[in-house]
Amino acid sequence: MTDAHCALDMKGITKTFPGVKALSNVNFSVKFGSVHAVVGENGAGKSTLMKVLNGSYPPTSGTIRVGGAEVRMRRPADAQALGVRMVHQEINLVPDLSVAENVYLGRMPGKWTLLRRREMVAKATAVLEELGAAINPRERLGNLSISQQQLVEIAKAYAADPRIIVLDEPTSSLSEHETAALFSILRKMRDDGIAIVYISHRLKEVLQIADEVTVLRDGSMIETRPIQGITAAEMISLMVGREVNNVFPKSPAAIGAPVLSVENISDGRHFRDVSFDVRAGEILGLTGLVGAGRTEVARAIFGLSQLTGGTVRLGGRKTAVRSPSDAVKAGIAYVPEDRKGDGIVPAMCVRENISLPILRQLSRLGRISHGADRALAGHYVSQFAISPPDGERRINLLSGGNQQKAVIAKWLAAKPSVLILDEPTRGVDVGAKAEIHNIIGQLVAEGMAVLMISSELPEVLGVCDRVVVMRDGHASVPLDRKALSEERIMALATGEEVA
Amino acid sequence: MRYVSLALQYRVGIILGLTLIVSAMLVPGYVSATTLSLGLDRAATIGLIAIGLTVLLIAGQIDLSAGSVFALAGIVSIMLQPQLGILPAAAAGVVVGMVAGAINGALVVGLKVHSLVLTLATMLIFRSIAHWITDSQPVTGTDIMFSLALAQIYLDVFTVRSALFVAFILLLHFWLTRTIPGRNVFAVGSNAVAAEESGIASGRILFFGFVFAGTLAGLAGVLQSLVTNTGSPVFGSTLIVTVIAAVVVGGTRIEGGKGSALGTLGGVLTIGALTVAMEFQSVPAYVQQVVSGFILILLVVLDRTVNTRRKAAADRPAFVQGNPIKQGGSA
Amino acid sequence: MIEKRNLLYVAAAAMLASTGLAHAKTVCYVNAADSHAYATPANEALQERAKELKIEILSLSQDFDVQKGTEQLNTCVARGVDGIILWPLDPQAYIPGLARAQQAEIPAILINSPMGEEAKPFVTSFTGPDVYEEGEMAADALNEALGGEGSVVIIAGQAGNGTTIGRVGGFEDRLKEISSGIEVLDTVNADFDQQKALVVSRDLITRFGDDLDGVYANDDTMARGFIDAWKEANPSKPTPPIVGINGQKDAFESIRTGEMHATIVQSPVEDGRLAIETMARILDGEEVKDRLPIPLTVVTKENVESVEPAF
Amino acid sequence: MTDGVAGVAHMKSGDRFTRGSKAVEALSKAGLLIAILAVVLYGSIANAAFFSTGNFLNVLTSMSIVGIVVVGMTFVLVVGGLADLSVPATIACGAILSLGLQPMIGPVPSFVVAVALAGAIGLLNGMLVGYFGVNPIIATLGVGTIGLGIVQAAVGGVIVYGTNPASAELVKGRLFGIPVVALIFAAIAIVGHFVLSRSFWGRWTLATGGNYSAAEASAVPVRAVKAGAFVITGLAAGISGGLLGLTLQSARPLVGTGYEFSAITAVVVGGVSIIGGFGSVPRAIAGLVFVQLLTNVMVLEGVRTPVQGFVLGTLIVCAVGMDAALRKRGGA
Repeated sequence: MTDAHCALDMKGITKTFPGVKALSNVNFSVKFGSVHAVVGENGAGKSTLMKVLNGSYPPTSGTIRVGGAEVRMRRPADAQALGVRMVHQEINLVPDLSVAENVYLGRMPGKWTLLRRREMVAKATAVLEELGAAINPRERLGNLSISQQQLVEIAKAYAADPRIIVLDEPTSSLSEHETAALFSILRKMRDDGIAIVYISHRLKEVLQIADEVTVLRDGSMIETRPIQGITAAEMISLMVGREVNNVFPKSPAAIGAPVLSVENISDGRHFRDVSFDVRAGEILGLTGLVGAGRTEVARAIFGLSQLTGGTVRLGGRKTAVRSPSDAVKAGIAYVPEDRKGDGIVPAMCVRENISLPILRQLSRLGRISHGADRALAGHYVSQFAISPPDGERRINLLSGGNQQKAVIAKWLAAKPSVLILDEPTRGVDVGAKAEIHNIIGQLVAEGMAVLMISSELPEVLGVCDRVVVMRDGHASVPLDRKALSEERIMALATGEEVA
Repeated sequence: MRYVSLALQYRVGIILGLTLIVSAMLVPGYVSATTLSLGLDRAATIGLIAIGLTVLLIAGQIDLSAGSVFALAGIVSIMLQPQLGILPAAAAGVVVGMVAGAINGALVVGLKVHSLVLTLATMLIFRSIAHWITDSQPVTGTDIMFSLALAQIYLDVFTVRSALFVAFILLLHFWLTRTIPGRNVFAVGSNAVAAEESGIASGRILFFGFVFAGTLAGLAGVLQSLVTNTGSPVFGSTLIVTVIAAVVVGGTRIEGGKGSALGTLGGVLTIGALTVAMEFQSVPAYVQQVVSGFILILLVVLDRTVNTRRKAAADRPAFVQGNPIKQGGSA
Repeated sequence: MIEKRNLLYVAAAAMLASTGLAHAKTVCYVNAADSHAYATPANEALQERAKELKIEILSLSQDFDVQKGTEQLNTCVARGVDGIILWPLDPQAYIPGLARAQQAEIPAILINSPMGEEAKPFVTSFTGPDVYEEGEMAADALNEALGGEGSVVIIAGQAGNGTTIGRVGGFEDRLKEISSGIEVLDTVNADFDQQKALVVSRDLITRFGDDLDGVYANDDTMARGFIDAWKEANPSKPTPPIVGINGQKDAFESIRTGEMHATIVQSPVEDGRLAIETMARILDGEEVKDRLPIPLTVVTKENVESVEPAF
Repeated sequence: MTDGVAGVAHMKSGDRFTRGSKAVEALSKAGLLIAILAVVLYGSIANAAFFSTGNFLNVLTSMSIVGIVVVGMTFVLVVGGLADLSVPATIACGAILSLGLQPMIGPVPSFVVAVALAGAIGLLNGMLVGYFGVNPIIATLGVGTIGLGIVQAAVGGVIVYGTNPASAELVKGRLFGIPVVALIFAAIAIVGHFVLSRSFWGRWTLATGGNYSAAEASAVPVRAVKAGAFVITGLAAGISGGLLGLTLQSARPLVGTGYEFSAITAVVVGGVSIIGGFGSVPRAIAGLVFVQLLTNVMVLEGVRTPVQGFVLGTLIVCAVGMDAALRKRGGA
């Protein structure tokens, strides 16, 4: 590998925080004109490594070479000057500026601080067109949908003529359809000679797009290999340091009577005439493209938004759920999609998070019973093997998977008869994913009805008994898993028939 | 429906227009060049401070200390007159405002603390200094004739102050909409992290935002002191509430990211027009308070309604606004 | 209820303004504040007398904000009134506004507080008590009570306020003038506020203890605050001689019981009346003197029964 | 993505990490106590009058009125409501009505009505902030202006005097040598502390301030909780105003001026986060005690009023600066 081909060469990178060694002696290099995937469990150091590369965290020790020359990056601006661009997993744009201004954020064209708006809009139009995104560059960014915003984020990185582009879970809010479009863009960029660093939990995507793959574990680099000749199973075992055989355990449970039935529900905006029922002991999958209205259905059932039509029945009785407290009383629980945003109260400890929905039951005359509070947390910490097993620890000090377990525990404490899980395993590492699937399996075995929203088709097919596919705010009838394949679901989700 | 949302968007203009029309009909002597020029002169003090505060609010910050800076800068510009002469002393006063703004900015950016608390503290500090250096007595300038000249009305409409205010507001409008730093202020106020990661030095922008706000508060204070030939430690003690109200009535969002110079102009003029109209009718001060408080709340609630409506539109799935991806294969 | 009354108020004012303009003269009254123990009765007296004199009053309240007042003078000029009565809160700041009024040939007089020498050419007269003189009278009263020596504290009004400056300045200058042996231990600001006076008095009593021979408060409200603090700290001990200003009812009560030594009656009613009467004479084309004082009376136990309280 | 760092933290040297932040937390808690002790020590050495029962009772009485507001304001800051700037209006409402209604309905009902109306102003704030999503600064500023205007209009802009000296004596009196006002303050502080730290409402308040959407998705009635903090402050300020009116036996519309800033100062110096989600009543009261003792020492030492303001302002800067620095260290 000569320097000329080597876009990025990081040697002996170590990054310590007070009391923590986040990266130790990592070597990592990427060639121009290739896609290099980085995989690893949560907390393996991927994000830290990318922040070093992005200039957000100056490394404690080690050298970085970009295009052969040794560089020092202390701020994101330094990295950008070197042609390193980052596409974040969370959308990190300015909602109050226009699309064009976002695409050129931090480097708007102009002279003497005077903005050349027309030039900027023209250039942004060209870039967006090249990416195949039909977005008006004059539109206020905040008015776009999430997936459109994700495309603007990618356009922003692309418009900067980067030499190296880093994508952190770029497909997390894209549907399979849009993911495919993104991949064709990435291939084009690669062919233009750009070095692409691709971070993802979705190993299938990695196999599809990457030329090389680097596995990180516990802050150290485990291995870099060409993509040919590596399998998903091998990657997983490198990531977790052990073999994981059954990723999607499906424990059979006796299926009983319908617990939750919705009939022709609409919210007047995102979905219309949606009907399905979830039976005791059953996992009903709800899938479809992002924006098809899945999360909105869940939020409306849980009372976070209002229904404009249709009926919701619980155990056969018609129920009006106007707020989350109504939902809790009715026996519905909801584990939201955005864990950090909607799931946890970061400044509170695990115990306080778990007891939040049922505080009133734990209270007498307004006073929280300390003993009951502790007992509840202790119970779930041990049942779900939340690590570290300490209910008094602040929840944001836990790993993503353990946070998610605590969020699920929070809802089980409310003893619901229906559990709605919205993307329960997104952003969770492989080991924790299996544990979460195990927990769900136990719950249905005990007779709970589970409605699970997921975009990951192998997961949907592996875990769910029946599947509802949504498209454009409409839902299909529940389909039996045995009659489904990934191709069939995609066909229903996109409305395109498979050849 | 479209008219409703259009009306909501230009609500400041509509309220201003309504105020003017109703006042013109009910208040005798309201429509005249004198009223206009004097009303404008009155609005200028609030307006100059509002210009600085508009930038700060857009950047997501607030400055409660402006009233104290107003007093302090005025005092310095008067106290230094015997040593420096009137104009250099005035310049020194503006510099004091600038320095005060720099102190605010450095502390907010350096300590990373909420500007509400920080400027509450510096409000106390600057006010204390004003009392300290004057021994709590008003100080008098050397030349009353200069004050009288400064208060003259030119071209039948403008005083030096109101001309400066109008000029600055137009400059601000241009700066906020047509320059790169101006747009970056919006970026920082709307999403500071994104701005920072895009290479915008948000700390520097905030710092200069405070310096700018301090300078303008200083300028307003110096002009006030020159016009009245007095520097007083009690000047401007209730000013900031009116200024915040004017800026917010003008549609600038207090959480940052949204606002405009012309909106602020509208807000300042609305409050000015309303005050003059009510004073012309000798409406008791407490009734005036109720009216201005009510308008403030009304406009902010309207603003929330507009935003909720917009947000609802943004929540719409991609397909409603047209398929975002033209090409690309399916599974 | 309240809303309704205000609506009526506005409507009435509008009607008066539109119909009455032709006959009646309009006088702009820039007062210190709408709601204040002294200012409110003064305002009311002025308004009432104006009605009798068939003068319409355009009443603007500064709310103790000098800057607001300087701007309100502009409103008066713009409104094209026939005369201006100004309650100055600062010795200087209003001069440009008054000059503007003079340019527009609107006569202006001052009520209650004086302004500096430079303001003289711009005002026709100054009616009302002399706050400086009040300070002097208070000094005399306290000097007499203490027999010419002892240590006192001054509980002053708002720092920087014209009344405070006059009342404190007059007091201190007079003590020097008569070469009294009274020593001023400290001057603290309590902003004409009873609660603030109560708090600072507690600290003063703790701090000076038995060294405290007398108290001069810039008004009776603050004197009340001191008395309350004293009673808290020394329930059995009699209060030291306290001199206040304004002549409020409860101050009279305190003088009767011996809690207070003296107050200086300054009648807000006379203050307000004199101002509008003077303005009426000016509007009729009469010459008036440039200084028209209202009587000030020192009230002690001797004459407390024979003098009417101010308010 | 702090996730990664935190994850590693617990895998490798998690204990050291938390111990670090615990030490920081302890320091930030103890810091205030040390500061209070330092002031007491300095005061005792510098001024003979300082360390006496009489003086401490003075300080206690003086801080009680604002202290009651501090208890309410703590809820507003913790719930993420920034600040309640309508306090001067609610205090005036409490003071004026509790005196003004006495001739009509007697002292006790007047007090109750006054506090209830102050609570209603708080409710209006709460509705605007909690249910309409109006920025608290603007909402409370606007409502405060309107409220004060109406209160002024109601009494025609004059001063209201008390007509029932017995009620004044009761409030100004002492029980077991402790001023009654201080006892009322202590009772309110204890109730406030209990509600915030031990009751479900308090936990809800902390959760709403810590992460609004997560609390909402956890079936916490976030809007009501947010509104509730303003109602609590309204009630507290109403009580405070009523007591103030009874002590002074007179009430002006501007009687409450400055109390909002004093209360915010105390809460912030006590280390309660202005961003919400963190804080307690004892902390806020420790901040209040510190500020009051410092002011007391300064007055006893004859420090001039402007200098006092300067010191107080500098103190706030130091307090928030230190809080921010400690928090950064703590990695939270």
